[in-house]
Amino acid sequence: MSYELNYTVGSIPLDKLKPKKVRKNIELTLWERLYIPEIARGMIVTTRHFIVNMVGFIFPPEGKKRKIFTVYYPEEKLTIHVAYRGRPVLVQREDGKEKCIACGLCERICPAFAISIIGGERQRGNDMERYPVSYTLDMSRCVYCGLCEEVCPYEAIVMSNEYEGLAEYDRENMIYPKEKLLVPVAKLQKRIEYVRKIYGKSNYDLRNMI
Amino acid sequence: MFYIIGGVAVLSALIMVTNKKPVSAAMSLIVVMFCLAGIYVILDAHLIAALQIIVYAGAIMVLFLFVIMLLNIQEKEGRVAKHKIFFQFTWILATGYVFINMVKLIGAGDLPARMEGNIDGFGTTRVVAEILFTDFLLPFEIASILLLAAIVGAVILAKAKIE
Amino acid sequence: MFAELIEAIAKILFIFGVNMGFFAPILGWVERKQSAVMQDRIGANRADILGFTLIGLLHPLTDTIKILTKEDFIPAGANKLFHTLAPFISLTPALITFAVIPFGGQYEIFGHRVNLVIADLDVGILFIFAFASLATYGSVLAGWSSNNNWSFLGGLRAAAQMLSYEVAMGLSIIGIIMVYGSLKLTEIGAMQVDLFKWGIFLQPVGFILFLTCAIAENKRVPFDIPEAETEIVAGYFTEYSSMKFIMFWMAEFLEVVTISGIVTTLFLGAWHLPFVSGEKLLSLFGFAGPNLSIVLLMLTNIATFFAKVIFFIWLQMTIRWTLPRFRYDQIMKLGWKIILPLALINIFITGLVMLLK
Amino acid sequence: MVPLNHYLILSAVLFSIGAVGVFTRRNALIIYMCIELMLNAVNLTFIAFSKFLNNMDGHIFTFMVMTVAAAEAAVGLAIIISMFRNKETVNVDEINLMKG
Repeated sequence: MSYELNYTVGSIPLDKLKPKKVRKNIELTLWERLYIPEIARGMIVTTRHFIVNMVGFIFPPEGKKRKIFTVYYPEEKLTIHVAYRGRPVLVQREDGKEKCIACGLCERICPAFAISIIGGERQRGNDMERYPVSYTLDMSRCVYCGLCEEVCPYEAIVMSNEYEGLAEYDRENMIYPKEKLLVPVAKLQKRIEYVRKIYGKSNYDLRNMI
Repeated sequence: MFYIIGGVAVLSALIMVTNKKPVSAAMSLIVVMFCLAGIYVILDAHLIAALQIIVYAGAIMVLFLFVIMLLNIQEKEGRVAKHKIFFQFTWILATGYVFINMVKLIGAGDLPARMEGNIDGFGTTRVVAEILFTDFLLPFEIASILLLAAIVGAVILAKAKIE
Repeated sequence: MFAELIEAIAKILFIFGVNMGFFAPILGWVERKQSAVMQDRIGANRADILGFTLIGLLHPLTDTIKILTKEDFIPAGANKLFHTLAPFISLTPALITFAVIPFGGQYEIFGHRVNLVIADLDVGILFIFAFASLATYGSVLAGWSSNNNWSFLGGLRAAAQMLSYEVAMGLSIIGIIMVYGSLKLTEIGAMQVDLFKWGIFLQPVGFILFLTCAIAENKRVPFDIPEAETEIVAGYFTEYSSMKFIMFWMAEFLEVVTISGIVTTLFLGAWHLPFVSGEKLLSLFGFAGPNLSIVLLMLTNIATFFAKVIFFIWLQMTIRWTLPRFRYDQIMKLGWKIILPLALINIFITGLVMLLK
Repeated sequence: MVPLNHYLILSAVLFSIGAVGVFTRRNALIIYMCIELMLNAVNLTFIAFSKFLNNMDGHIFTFMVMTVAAAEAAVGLAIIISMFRNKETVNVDEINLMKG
């Protein structure tokens, strides 16, 4: 199963986009080499923005929002795209247990050595299953690369869209135990689907086959 | 006022001569230049005082500092050879002798008493310029040629690459 | 004698208060806010007292408190004396140069003659150049004494750049001196009564050259290679913190004000309003009696002067936020190969025109 | 009012200090600085005489001396730079060859 991303630039899809002509080895015309007129032109542009925004500050136009890109962060928040790699979290099954089987792949791949797992076994129905007795993620080391998510065969660890409250004054608080990492699967459904698409994981999700 | 400035000038000059670090020496020389500019102001030579700061403190000494920093001279002056110490001592004695004679001359010579009254606008730009561009026009032009020669010489000297 | 003393103290206090109390803190705010407005942003507006943010005007205050309570740090291996001295050397010229810039004409108030300049020197412009050249030492020494490679590079660049542009700046101003025939800034200001006697109309080339050189002397963008933060951290003041850092910062902003003052005095008609002469204003203020009308005229002139200064500050800020930084070789090329010959040609043509007149 | 001889003595002191520096120091840069100091001392004499004789010629001489000093500094520093390039030192004792 392949997945096609439909990128767009503005409203034009990528394949319809014509390459813009780039001037390489620029030879300036005499007018441009005088430099002063070009400086004046640049300053006219900035001054125009200045004046337009200045008027906008003093008499804010009604209805139409000003052309200002600043987001007042704590009050306003940007909608996070599903591709955003926030805090890595463990997926919690519907029955409240973790999906992780403590295979240790994420521990192995982690470039920052942030993950450490102690595995164990427990009863599930009639079968035994592996589970992490402890799963600690050192958030002071995590580099948000997303390799753990990519390597995980069971979709047990995914990158959430949380990006707040990760800074601490104490390093001890930044070591996250399993309980702190677990997030119900319902909340992560979008990301899991996205991960399936980009890594083609749906092919070998053993849990779904069984 | 004169004595304060003069004292500071002499002190800084001594620091300059005795200091090991070139940068400190340059900075004390700048202080000397400043003091001299102050003395020029006392002597009503405002234009020369301004030029003193612009040319000496502003241009020449910055050039010195630039060169000191560019070459980054960290090495300390090594010990002087024995025979050279003797030479140096002789030189200091000779200079002292000359200095004593100068002071004697200054004390003995009948120096002109201070002239009464000043010429109109003594030391102002206008008066200096009038004399410079009438009586001293030829030296002025020669000085400009000298400067040109110095520019060319400096460029050629500094541009020469090691073979 | 007593009246003169009071006058002198009042003038010094006025200039000092305007510079240190108004311009130095407010320019930090202006720079942040103006750049924000120019770039479709909002800019600093979070510092508040009881919920009043005053469009970010409290930020200079909070910045000052924050910087002053920081540790004053002298790096290991630094030359302590020069490291401490350098910010003072930087700040002093910026403060002193304003002494010779007239911010108003001469007035007879209550039988007392008021000359609105702190020191009416015969060598006014040369005085400015003398102290502008001293500002070089501040940055060079700061760079050298910090015992840091970035600082050192910044100091070297500052020395080379400021030395080069001093020459060009001196030559670019000669034209205007020739036209007005005086070095005295009060005389030059008094001569620009008529709009068409303003320096900018008599010496347009000199104006552009001088403004360029002055900005280069001040080491601001596009000539900020001594402190290019993308290349050498912060250049010559990398190793500075606390009070000393704020002194470099203040020196830069005060120099912006000083440059605006000089340009206003030399090229933009000093304290004169265009089209409205002093006599006309005086007759306009006639209702207030002979003495008060002169006071009103004086205040108008001071306001005019500072309005022009503020315009030039705005212009310099606009330049600073519009242009990208020059490369080192480009700066040297511009200084020696373009501005210097242009200034010489300007002098030559000025002399020719004056001779033929 | 300060009499003329005090100016002259100050000038003599500075000149002597400069001379001692030229003779004893071996860093070429400092020797140049000492020469500048001597020139300055002479300038002071010129200006002092100019003031006391009420004659502006001293100013002109000072002007010329400054020109010469500037020229000398430019050429001298260029020489020092090329010297340093070739011999890696600015110690005048170690530069004892007329060529190279």
